[in-house]
Amino acid sequence: MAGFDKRVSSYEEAMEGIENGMTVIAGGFGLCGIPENLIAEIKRRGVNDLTVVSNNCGVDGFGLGLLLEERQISKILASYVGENALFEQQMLNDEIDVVLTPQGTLAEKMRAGGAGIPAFYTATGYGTPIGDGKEVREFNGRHYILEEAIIGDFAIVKGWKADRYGNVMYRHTAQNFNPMAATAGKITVVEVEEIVEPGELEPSQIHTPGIYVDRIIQGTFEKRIEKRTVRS
Amino acid sequence: MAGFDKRVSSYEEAMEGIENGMTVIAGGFGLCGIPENLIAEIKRRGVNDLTVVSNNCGVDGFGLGLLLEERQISKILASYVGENALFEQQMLNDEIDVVLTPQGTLAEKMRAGGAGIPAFYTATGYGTPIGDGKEVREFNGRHYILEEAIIGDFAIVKGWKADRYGNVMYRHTAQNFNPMAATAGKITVVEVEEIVEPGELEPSQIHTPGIYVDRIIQGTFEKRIEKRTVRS
Amino acid sequence: MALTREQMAQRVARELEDGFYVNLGIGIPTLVANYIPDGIDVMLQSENGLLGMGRYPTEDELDSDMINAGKETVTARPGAAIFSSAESFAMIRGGHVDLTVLGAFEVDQEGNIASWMIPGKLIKGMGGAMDLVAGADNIICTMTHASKHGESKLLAKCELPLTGAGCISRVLTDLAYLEIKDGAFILKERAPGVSVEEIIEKTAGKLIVPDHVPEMTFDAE
Amino acid sequence: MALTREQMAQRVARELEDGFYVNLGIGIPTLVANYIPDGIDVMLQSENGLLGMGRYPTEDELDSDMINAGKETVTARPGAAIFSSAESFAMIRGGHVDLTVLGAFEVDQEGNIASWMIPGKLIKGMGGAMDLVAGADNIICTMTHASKHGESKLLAKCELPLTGAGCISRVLTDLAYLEIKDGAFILKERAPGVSVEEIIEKTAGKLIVPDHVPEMTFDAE
Repeated sequence: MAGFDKRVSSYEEAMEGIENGMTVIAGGFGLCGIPENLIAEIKRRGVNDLTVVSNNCGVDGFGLGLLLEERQISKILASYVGENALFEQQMLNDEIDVVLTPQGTLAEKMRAGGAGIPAFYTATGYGTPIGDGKEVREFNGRHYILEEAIIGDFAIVKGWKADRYGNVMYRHTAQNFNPMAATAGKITVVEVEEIVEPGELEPSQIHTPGIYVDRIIQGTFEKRIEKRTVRS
Repeated sequence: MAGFDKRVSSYEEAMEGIENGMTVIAGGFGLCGIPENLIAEIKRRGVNDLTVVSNNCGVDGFGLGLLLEERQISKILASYVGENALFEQQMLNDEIDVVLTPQGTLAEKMRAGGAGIPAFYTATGYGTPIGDGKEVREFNGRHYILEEAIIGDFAIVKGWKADRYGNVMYRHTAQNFNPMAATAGKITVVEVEEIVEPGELEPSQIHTPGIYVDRIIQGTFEKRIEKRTVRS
Repeated sequence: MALTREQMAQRVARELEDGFYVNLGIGIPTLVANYIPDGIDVMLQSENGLLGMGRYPTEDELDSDMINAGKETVTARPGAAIFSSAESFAMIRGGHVDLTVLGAFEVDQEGNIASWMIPGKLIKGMGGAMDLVAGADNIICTMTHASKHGESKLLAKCELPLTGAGCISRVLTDLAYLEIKDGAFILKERAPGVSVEEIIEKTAGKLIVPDHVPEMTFDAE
Repeated sequence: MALTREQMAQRVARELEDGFYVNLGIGIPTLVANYIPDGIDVMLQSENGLLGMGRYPTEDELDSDMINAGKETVTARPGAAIFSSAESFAMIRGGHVDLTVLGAFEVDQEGNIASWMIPGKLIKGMGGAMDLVAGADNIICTMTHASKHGESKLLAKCELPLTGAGCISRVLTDLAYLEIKDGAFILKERAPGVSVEEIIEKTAGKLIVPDHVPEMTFDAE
């Protein structure tokens, strides 16, 4: 069964092949469900001129913020880039090219990339700066803009449980962008909290079928909380 | 909690409001996962001139075949209409307008309808009769055709377990077209084998979130097998 | 007297109906959840993939894998569903959310809204706001009627970059509740003790004032 | 001697590689699953939403909710995944399936395929075939080389309505294994005892015949 055993034994092996100038699609929302160790490995490798596709860009000193610190990112597609002072600075200095993309459009662009849909129409952003230069088309009396799919050289994903075939389940709202990211990488790497035996995951409850996944690694996670809100 | 209690107590109530000339999107693949009692109720009501969107059209005497018998369907979008002698006859006699639609395109048209995507591009059908009259467009050197979303006046869906909020899980390959159908009805009716208490379904394992569902009913099912293949 | 943030949330909460799926934006909209009327149940949608958002967690319940769109730790109520961002925005863009409440910098008499970007100042991004306004046909905008310097935020035409075009039909400000229709704001209610004249003065867009403009009432707390 | 259906399946099975995700169409392609070489593991995708299709069920395992794309009752192997039709065709259309094997009425030297419709005869529909040929860049077409009346099915240009345009690069017939490239069929192997002359005679499209065309070999069974 070597053919479907996608486990790799080190983070170095997990990110083997990543090169300067590549496009990396990352799962996660805020700091929730981010592939924190895969990001750290990208930092360690020192590759640069990366295009990153991710809803957010981490915070100073954690998540994708690590790659900002090292000036490894030259372009980012994201819906929200607040909460990161270094990011602001690089954006204002034009050190980084920021393509702000509505959150739903970003999710759909990833899904489309994985699903062989090269482009789709959406009302989101019509009549706003996001629609500038994009084709506008009317369907049933309403205006929509054309948005194109995204594919990454790498997709980096954070799962909860997986089997060695690469079938993945996500935990609670750490799911977010991860399932779409997983479909849209030429090479998809998933890090998880636990690797279980094939058959332990109920087939109809698998969020990401293994066909999308190239490499899988078990890691340990800090899972930092961005806004700790509790009631007494 | 009356507001989210979507249970109805009879099949009559479940299909209340269906009228002649309406579009009905149905889940199911072959005879697997079909909303058999909702179909029977449509037959009972005798509404006609229906447009049906479904991968298949049942068999003689079961599933959507019942509506063919009663001449209730005037148009159907489907990918495969074999296994049904009556259907062949009605098609050859031009009694029914058949819009053959590739299976993946059909699934995606339903999903798009539910997801506010009015149209998308796909390579499926380019250069074939399915592409005739449709816009062709090139992305990255490949040709794609434009396909539009589908929305139904009613969507009829077969689930396994649901809670009264309309959260639904499907069983095994009875999932098939049901989740997309559920999103694409102006009124979505789901019949299930069991209704459980809210909280019994693990939130991240729900296939169809209740927001898509208007009515839910518990039924009993024949679940006929189309091709019984066993090994000894 | 201009409404407090709490009063604004209270007034918006009166627009809730039993069985509504509701998306509440950050700020005043979030407070609406505290004023859901008795006998009414609503299901809160959080666009990071949670339908049926519950209360903040206790220390024991705290879970880094359970957050809302504001990145706050939350809980899920019984009967909640959790899903991907693509599914979440399928719901939103597909018009399945019954009511969206969100803040704005400006709205105009054509129903345009500007809420995400002030050129020259920091641009944090639109997050899910553009999808929410494009997908919902039932949006309430909450905002102050005018800036600290007295400049109206209810304009003939938005000056800031838009979040969405022609998508807003209801606005609650600290001074008034208004509807937008046929290229005009229609004054429906005024804050307690706020005069129609003050509202007219602070509304730059076309304003239609009916003969009678009822005053909002709030229970003493 | 022309290949039997079983030999055709055996020959196709040699194209399988360890770790391949494979979609097998109805007919001869289905038989391929019986000839998976030792030491090679493949995962069968069934387009109704099953990745990791297993054997037919025993009487005890029989379950009306577990079928394949041919509507036959099947089982799922350990490590299988089950999903919606939209997800299934996302995989297919997105090019994630490594190998697709399907039958055809005709193929032509441009890689066009006709497999779903014979005008005037019954039209059963294309099912998932159009998605499969549009999504895969790795397709093997299995078919008889010529009709019962000796008419070639390997044409300069397909005469029947197409299933897909320019998408076929490998064809296994009962007489030969061929590749399609730059507007021609290239004869790669011939069935045991079948002459190059017979293949030339029965191929209507442009055929390139290398100096040496090896004969396929099959183990005695």
